[in-house]
Amino acid sequence: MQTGLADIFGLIIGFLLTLMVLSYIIGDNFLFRLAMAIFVGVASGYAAVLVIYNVLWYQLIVPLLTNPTANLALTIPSALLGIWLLTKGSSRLARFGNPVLAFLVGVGAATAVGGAIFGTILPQFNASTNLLNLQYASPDGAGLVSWFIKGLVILVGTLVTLAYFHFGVRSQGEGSLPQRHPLIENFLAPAGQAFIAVTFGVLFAGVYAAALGALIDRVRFVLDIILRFL
Amino acid sequence: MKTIFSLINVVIAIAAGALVFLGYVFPDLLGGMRAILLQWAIILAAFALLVGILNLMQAHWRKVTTKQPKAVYSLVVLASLVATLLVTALSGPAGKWSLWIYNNLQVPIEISLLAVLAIVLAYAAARLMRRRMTWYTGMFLVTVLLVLLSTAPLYLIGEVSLLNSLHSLIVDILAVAGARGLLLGVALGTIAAGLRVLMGADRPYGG
Amino acid sequence: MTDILCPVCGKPNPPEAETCQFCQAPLKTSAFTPDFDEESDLPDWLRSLNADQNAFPVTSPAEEPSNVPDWLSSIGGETKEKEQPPSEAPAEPAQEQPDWLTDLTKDQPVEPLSADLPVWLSEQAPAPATPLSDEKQDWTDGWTSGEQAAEQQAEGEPSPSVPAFTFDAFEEPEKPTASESESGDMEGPLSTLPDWVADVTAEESEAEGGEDEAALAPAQLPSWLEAMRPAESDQPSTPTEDLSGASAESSGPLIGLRGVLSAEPINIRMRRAAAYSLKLRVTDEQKQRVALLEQLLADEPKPKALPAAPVITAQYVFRLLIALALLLPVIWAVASNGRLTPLPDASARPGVMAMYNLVERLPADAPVLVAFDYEAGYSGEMDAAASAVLEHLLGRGASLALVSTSATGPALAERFMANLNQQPERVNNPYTNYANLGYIPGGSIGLYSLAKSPRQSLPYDLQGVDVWASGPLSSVNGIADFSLVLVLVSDPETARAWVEQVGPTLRQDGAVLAMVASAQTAPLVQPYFSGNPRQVEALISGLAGGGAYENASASNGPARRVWDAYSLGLVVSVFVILVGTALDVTYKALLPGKKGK
Amino acid sequence: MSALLDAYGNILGLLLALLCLGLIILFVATGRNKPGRNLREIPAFQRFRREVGLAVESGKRLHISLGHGGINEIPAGSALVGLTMLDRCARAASISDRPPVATSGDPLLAILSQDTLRGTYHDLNAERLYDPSSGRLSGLTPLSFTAGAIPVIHDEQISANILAGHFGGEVALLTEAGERSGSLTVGGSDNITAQAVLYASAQEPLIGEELYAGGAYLGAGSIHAASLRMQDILRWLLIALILIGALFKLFTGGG
Repeated sequence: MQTGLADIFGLIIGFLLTLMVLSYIIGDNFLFRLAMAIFVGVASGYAAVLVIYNVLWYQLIVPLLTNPTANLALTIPSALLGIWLLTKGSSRLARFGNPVLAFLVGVGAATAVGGAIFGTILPQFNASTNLLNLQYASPDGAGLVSWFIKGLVILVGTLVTLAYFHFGVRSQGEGSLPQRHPLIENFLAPAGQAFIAVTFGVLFAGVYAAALGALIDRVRFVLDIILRFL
Repeated sequence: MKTIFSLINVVIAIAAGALVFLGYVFPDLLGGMRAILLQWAIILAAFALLVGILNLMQAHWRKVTTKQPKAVYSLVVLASLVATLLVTALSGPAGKWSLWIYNNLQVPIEISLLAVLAIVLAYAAARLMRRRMTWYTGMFLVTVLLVLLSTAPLYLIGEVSLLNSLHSLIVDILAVAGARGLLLGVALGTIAAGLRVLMGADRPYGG
Repeated sequence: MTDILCPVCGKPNPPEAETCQFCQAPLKTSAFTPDFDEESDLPDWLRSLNADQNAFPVTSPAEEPSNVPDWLSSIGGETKEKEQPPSEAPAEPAQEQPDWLTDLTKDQPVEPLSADLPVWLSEQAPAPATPLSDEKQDWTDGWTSGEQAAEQQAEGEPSPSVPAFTFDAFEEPEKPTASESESGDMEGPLSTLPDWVADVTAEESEAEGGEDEAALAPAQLPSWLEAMRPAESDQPSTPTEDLSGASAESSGPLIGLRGVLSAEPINIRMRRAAAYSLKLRVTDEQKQRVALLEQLLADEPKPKALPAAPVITAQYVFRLLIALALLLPVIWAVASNGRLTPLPDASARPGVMAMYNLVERLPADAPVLVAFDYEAGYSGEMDAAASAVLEHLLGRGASLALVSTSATGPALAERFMANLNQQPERVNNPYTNYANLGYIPGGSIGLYSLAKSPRQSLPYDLQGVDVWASGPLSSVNGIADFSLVLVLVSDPETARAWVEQVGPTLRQDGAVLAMVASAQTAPLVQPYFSGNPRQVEALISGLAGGGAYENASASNGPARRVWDAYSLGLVVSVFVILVGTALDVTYKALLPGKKGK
Repeated sequence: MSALLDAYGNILGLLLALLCLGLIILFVATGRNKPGRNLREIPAFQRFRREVGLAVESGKRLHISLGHGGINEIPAGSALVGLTMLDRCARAASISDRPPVATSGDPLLAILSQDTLRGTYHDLNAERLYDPSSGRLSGLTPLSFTAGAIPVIHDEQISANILAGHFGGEVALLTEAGERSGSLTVGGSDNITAQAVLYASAQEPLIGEELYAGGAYLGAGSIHAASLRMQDILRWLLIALILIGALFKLFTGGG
């Protein structure tokens, strides 16, 4: 019974919190702020315990306690660097933690560059060059023309979108304002901007559909609770 | 004296970055070193989380002690944070009471925030033409309406094949082209930002 | 022992010297020797300090006692100027400034600080701020030159050269009464002066005294000193009295003088020191003016309160209308719980059919890795989208391993499984053939290590049990040993990380990566499904995909329960956005004067 | 071609990185890139610079949100650009009655934002004005970070919000709070879903890679302008190679 009670109590709290958050639609108010404060505390607390449990406990402390000699290259240096990083917790000692931060920023920058090159540029380059690759046309040749047009449109769309962002400008002759090359300014950029507008429209509709799913879920939850307790 | 320390920080950042990047390029030779450095980074990120939690609590505690306006909310943040830390630490991440807090406090609030997002997005779309009336915002709006209509069968009417073919034309062709161009552009920007750090030009770490 | 000051040139000489080592003037004129030897009881560090002070009486302006009369502080004033640090070398010229900044700074002329300050303050006004000298000062020039000036104001304390704004500066130095000056005793305002002042005045009085002692043998002055001797006209014309027999003064500033006027030192000294009240004589009007000035100074750093924005605006009403127009139909559709709208056709969605066939082909008790990589906020949509697939997997007897790259993912997975077990057919026979392996930290880096070695990356489950030793996962060594890797994802970056970090390893060994993506992520995962080669073997997009899968697997899941509300909601949204745009543009057109905000 | 990429992809990646590095160094060395002089005008940055001046004069505050992307993950690039823009904002608005405030959703990013602000005030000889709570961690999950940033926008007399970092679709809640409190919102992200939402809801959206040009447009030094020139060169190189590659595979049947 005791668990049943906790579940019912939980449902009531969830119901109240849902209404408190939805009240933001009417305007910024005390109830919404209270719900946000509870949410920031709960979410941060839960995420903190999860990370401490899964990372610090399982990947650092347990290996150190159970088998200190194994994996020395991982446990000892990261423990020392970690304790060193804790100096960032006090504004007086913060300066001493800069070397560890420099290490993390260096690793982050390399991960970003590596991810961009090996995770985006090379795969997208390969996929773009395969758009007109007959190997990937349908084996029975049906719809070859539509496949080709589709590939061509995607190829052109990709290139004009990329061209739109050109930053450099140069004065195009005596006394004229610095501008991008006429080919870019008058043809590629407008076409690129059109593709971008359509792409953003699709992505925006996707976010909206996901949010609508959440709205319907909350409406159903509130009605269920009302019907259940009435 | 200060310049020596900043020089050391810059050297550390460049050395660590170069080793990790070369680990991508020569996985056989430096893959192991890259994995270790990345593992250090994961564990250090966890230590940073401890500092982050301390930072969060300090900021809200200072608001309470200095009696700034609306400090009551900071008090609620601190209370809910400490309570969650205690309950989750004692009963474990998958413990009954941890899941109770998660399912009955965090999940309802997060879903409700996304529900509010639906109203906010509809309002933003309705005001877009007033804020920026151009051909492109017009195309954007038409695309949004067409994709929403073709996401699911129409109410009472059901599937409309014209809408489905429009949906696949827009989503499978035009959006894929635009998305690929955007991703390539973002990748170029990311490379530039990362290289500036690896060259020691940008030094956000107090170098 | 204290050096003896030469009565003629004032330079210090060793105590045992008879004549001055600089100007050979006789030293032993029975000079003043202090009643007690102050030095003996001073600590060493103070003695060394004291000796220095006597020799080079330097008083930094800041320590100057505030009750010093003006004539003395003006001397101090000069020393202050001398001590004024030389203004820094002009910094290198600022880098060329972008156009937009010069327009920005052109509108704010920087008035010279000292334009209308009182004279005594303007002399002390800080030198104009020098711009930053490093290579980054460009569009912020306008700000930095203002900054340093403002910084000094913001500091509140006057720059060192500006004397502290104290009332003493206005005080009239009290003129010593006639008797005190004659008595030469130090009872008057100079009585509280530090020793070095006493030495200065002693030198002067000796110089004056010099004339009375004409009887002293004239010193053979060197020619250069003779040239400096004041002209004859300065010599007092009246004959001086012969005081060689009179007794010399033994203390105070007139030490060494003979025949000081007849007052008796002892009974003068006995009288109680006159109390000089430091009470200010300030009129009421001055008090008000000072209070006003203090109020101004106190208000300057405090940020000004800003006017509160009005609550009810046209935007507010417009927002409420849109909210009502959206919420009412959805509430009605959910409350009516109708089944008026058919679920989407799975055959029209290749990704859904591919997923269905994949699950159908799985062997019994196949190990399946399920990643819960969506935020709790999306669980309203993702529960409906993924329930049908997982129901199908459970129906096929698959054994699930649950992971997540999001910190709250493991809890989300537990919640999802609890909801599955609340279905009518499982209330009495809950499904427990799964292991929750918890959270993979480090985002894409964590996925890279998971792809390399799942066992090392996730050694224990959430209960701390080593699930790899026994049970359904004992046959899994590498990630490719899973029959299916199913990722439930709401963020495009996370989906891309799975494709790039885990995909290659799976493809090498013929394993399969499939995704259930939120509607916001599906357009960006679509290319991985429809591209060549196919990097994602099957894809379900949002709630619509979930509905199509329920249609294919003929199951009555959460998608079906909300399907009417969802499709009505989409249609109403289109209507609301269209009408809203028309109303908003018309409203703006009708009010041309008002700037559209 | 695909086999070529699979076999030598790593080397090609290294060459690409070295090429980018070389181009940046070349453009910095030759100095032909006067900051802010030969770049196309981006309305968002233009309006943002004006808003900074208005914020200082009206005694309001700037809010820079750095998103919730981790510094040691792929979104690190946008986080680094966000920190550069934070430095520029802090320099420009350091004499305001209310100095700028930075919110972020990642602990490392919060520490870096505090270090950036401290370094900026140190450069301006105004280390006393630095307040540690101006670099805040507002929440540890994407939505709790957003929930923690909304009260900052409503309560702290914000005149302009700069969203520069990794966001999700929930970024619209921040632009909504900005609109309700009457403050300008300039926003960009590396996540194109968030860009789509910002395109509709922010007054001045930064689309595509415009976010990464923030350093150059706010005068963060000649190396940022040199980076943009490198990006332009790489852009056309990629366009040419994709065209050549596609035609090559079309005529050689996949090669």
